Amino acid sequence: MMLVNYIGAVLLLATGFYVMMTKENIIKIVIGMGIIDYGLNLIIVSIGFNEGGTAPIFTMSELKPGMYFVDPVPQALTLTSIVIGACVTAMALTLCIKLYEEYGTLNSSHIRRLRG
Amino acid sequence: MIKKLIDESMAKSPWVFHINAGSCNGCDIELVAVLTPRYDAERLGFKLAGTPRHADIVVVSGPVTAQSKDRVLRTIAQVPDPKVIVTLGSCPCSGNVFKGSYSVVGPLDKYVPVDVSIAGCAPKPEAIIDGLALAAQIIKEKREKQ
Amino acid sequence: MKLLMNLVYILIFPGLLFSSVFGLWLAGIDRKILARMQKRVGPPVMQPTYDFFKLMGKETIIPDNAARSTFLLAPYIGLASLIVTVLFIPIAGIQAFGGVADIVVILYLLTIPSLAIMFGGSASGSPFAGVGVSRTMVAIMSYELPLILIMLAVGRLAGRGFDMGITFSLEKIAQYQAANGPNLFCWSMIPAAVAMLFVIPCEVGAQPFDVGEAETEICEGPLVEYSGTPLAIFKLSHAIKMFVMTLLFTALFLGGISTGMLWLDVVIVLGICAVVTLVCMTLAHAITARLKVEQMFRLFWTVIAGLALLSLILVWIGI
Amino acid sequence: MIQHFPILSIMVLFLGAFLVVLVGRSRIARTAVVSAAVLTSFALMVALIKPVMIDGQIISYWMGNWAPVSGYAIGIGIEVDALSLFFGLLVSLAVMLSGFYSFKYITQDDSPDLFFTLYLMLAGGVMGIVLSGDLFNIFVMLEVMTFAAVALTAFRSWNPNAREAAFKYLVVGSLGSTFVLLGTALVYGQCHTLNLAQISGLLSVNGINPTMTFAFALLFTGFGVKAFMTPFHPIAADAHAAAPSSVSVLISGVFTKTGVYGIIRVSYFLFKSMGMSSMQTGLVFIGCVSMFVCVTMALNQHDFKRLLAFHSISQIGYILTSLGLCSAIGIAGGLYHAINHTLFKGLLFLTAGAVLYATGTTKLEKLGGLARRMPQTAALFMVGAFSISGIPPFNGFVSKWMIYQAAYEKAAETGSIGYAFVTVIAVVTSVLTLASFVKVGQSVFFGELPVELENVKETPLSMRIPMWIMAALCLLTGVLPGLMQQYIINPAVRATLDYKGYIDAMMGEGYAAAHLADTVPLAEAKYTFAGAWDPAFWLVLFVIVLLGVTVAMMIGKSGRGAATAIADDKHDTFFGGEKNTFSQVGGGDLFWGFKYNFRRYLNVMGNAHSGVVNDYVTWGVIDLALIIVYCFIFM
Repeated sequence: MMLVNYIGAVLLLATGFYVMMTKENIIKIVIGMGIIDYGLNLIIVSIGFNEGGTAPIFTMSELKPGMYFVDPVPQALTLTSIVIGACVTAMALTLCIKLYEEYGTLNSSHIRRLRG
Repeated sequence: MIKKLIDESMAKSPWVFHINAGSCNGCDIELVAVLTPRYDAERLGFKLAGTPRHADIVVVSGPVTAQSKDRVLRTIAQVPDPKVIVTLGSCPCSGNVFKGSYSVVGPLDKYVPVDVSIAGCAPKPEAIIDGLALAAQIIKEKREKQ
Repeated sequence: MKLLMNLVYILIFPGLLFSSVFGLWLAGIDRKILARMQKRVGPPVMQPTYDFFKLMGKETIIPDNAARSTFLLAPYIGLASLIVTVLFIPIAGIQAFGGVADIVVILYLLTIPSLAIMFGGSASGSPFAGVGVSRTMVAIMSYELPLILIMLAVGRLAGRGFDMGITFSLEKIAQYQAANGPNLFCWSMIPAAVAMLFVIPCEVGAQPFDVGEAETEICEGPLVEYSGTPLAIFKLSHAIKMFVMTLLFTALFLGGISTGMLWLDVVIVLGICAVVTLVCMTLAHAITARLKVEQMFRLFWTVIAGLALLSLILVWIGI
Repeated sequence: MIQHFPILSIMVLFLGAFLVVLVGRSRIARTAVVSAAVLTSFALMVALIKPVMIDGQIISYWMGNWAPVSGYAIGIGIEVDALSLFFGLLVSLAVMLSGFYSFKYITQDDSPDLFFTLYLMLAGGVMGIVLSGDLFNIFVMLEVMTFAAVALTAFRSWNPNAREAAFKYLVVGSLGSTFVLLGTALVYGQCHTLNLAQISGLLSVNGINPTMTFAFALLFTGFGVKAFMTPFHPIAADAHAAAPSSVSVLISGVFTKTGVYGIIRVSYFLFKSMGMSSMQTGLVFIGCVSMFVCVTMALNQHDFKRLLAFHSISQIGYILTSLGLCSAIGIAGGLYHAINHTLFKGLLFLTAGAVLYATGTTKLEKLGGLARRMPQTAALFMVGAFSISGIPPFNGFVSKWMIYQAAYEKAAETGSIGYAFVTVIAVVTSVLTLASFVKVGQSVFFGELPVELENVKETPLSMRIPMWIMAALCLLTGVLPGLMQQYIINPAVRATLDYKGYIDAMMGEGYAAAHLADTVPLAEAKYTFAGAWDPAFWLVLFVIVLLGVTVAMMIGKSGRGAATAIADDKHDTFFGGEKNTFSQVGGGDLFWGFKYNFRRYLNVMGNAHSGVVNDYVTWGVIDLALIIVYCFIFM
């Protein structure tokens, strides 16, 4: 069950890296960055998941050894990571628009004034 | 004491900067010959300097041509005091066979005071050494007068 | 008393006065013997001294597009750092400021005179000086690689004699040589010594490695606009540099010679300095022409660095 | 009371960031808010020197008072030991000086209020990283910092390169953040905690399994991206050159230090992998490659700030190398170099900013002779250049010398000649560094003044004061290495090598003893110098000799040959007799003899820095793959 999640996450990561390495359209590069984020989020959520666990809503005094629930921390991490991912995408797209205005192209092999 | 040392050294270490003001190269070759093992002017401390800033003696050869006049004068001006100006060969002191040519504006002493003139076309190396030794004495006198 | 002693060290022996006099004398015999090799009479041995005093009496011209303070200050800084270097190198067991000497310190102190020439020349605003600065810097890049390899090899050889395994201290190197005989008589040190003989003229800026101050090509490079006292100091620095470099050679490879009499030891060290000058500067000057700058760089990073590296490897495997 | 200082010094920066948006329209309010924020932050850090550095106290603080329950950390911890404080001091000092510089400098741009918001966000993010005791918190702060840095890189809308640089920076930077997050997730999966102290304890109990090796490689590479270690250096060069200079100071002096800090924490503290000789070799190798590649790239540059950017990474290479040596003197040298790098590189970037402010360009070909118009800036540049090239008595010399000695001692200790070559590479890099600063000096500050720059004026006083402070610190840290070591460096070195106190302070007394019982210490936190070096003594000696020489020379002068500079034929530059025409030798024309011999290498490297963002990502991924493979083979 969880294996599928991990395999999926690794596939997503690999796809993301592949897109970032090979696609010349900078919008596609941003999409690649997004895909990597999704893969990461999937991994983190899967790490915290316990099959059959209950929702982790307790006060300190109700906690007893042997209780079986889903780890809440990775979910919090995922939320943070999603927010950050959204910010990255927004910022990258802003820069893409500005780059398009300036260079008139979205092709990364033409946006290379800074080299050598 | 240091002043005396400096004054004494003035005559012993004259560095020469050579300017070709349209010469036929005859005198230039003779000047170089002076530094060869046979005549060896270095035993008197002579040395060819690479730039007028280091020089004490400016040796000018050739009738001063219209093209070269400004350059010669500017280079002479750039030599730090005390300095001695020596003309090498007949051209810079009289114009020699080029006198009256449309392109010759010499002789040199129309523009700057010349201290030593070594005549001859071209002068013998012995004469050049003699002239330079004289120039070295003059530079010492100039320093003492200063 | 100690203060007085230190002042004597700084100003008289082996500091300012002694190194100036001996450096000028070294430059004088260099010129004299060069002349004799070319069958000339040659200038008197005092000639560099005359040159120095003559330049002191000349006018100092500052070009109007020079950066004044750098232009005037550079020569003094270069000379001062050379004198400080002399104080750190042991001469026949006399080390003015022992314990402070360290080959890395000396390596860096030795670049300061060249830096002074470069920044001074660069501040003069002349394009000839610009080319000269570029070439002087390439010369520094060239010799620095072999020099550090040589120093590491010597440091390893001497350090193995003590329990640290390595040493960077010239004092320790001198002690090691006093105990075990000069390093030059150790097989593994011979390539390094040969490499050092090439490094010396390059550091000093003598033929065939005088690319930076080639007077026939670029009008003495960085020195082109200097005249009067600053030029005199540069000429003096040049002479002292010959002394410092040969002294460094002596300290690294021929130290620890002891006859029991201090004055004799000093004379022997100075004699060695003169011989080293003869071999690596006068002889080289007489028989070679100036190398092109890229040839020089290639020579130093291949052949000479190779020699020094050979020495380091030999020391490392313990021969 | 004192345990609130770290969190306050972070929060005051963030608070300032939000306040600036509200009141930043007015210049006075803006200046007041920003000064207050950076000064408070710095003061709080300085106040911690006594308890942490000298008394050896370790400050731990649980956010919202969520103390550990039955040996498990649940809250977010802030923890300050000597190492964290060391970096915190560095950060707050650079932020303060560069902030003061910005007040005037940024008036050339529009919307300075937004600039300071981002500036304080960047500063707060960096402070958050170095003071945090929580792995995920570090990641969040890393992102805050990266975004602020990217936005600041793109801030100069009139700079045509700014947006391109920012985009590349964002792409490659987020790659690094991805690595860190993935590593964090894997560590969490193994240890079920995010607290650094507890992870360190649990990892040494559980041992390193393949997942953890993988996580180590990811975290290492992720922090390596933040330190711009070699395959990631092109983006650093782009970003530094495009960002405003005061931001370049932060990116090079502060931002990269978080990467160094992260690498120290990961490899010394969390995974304790530095004890393995293979890991040492790996880090030293990376450091040497960074050092050499970047310095040769710098020699080829035509832009002042881009050149400085490459040097910045070259100096990071020194720091990584010396950290990789894993001996006490090596770490001491590395940390010392970290301070020095912040100071001299900050100074150099600020002088570059001053040149840009005064002339409007940083292209080496268009500048020249500025020393006559901006004498103070030229003097400051020379201090920075001498410091970075390690000319005594400035600070670069002390740290470089410690690094040489550390590398060579390591060679003697391990009997491997390879470490001797590390010393050689370090020395050669130092010379090449000197060369490229001679090039900058010749092309920007000396030589001839172009006609267009005749009317250039010296920068305003408010910009010069921070530069003079940095220059003074460059000299002070160079002249007083003894004091620096005693109060700043040695506590940090001890904290790096002996982390048990850190774990105990966080997790309660006895936790470290229980978990780290059988851990061998990495190295002994003691070191001696092979030689002796007393810069203050040397300086005094130098001054005496200089005075002596000057006096001796003055005697002979006796009033004649007065030094004069007038514009006439006599005082014109010698030009073979011709009238002086403008002919500046500089920029790319210098060091032909070197470039000719290295032409193939330089061509290859020039083409490799292709400027295509895909290439840089590919390099990054390949580098990650190599590090993973290396870790799996040798760890």
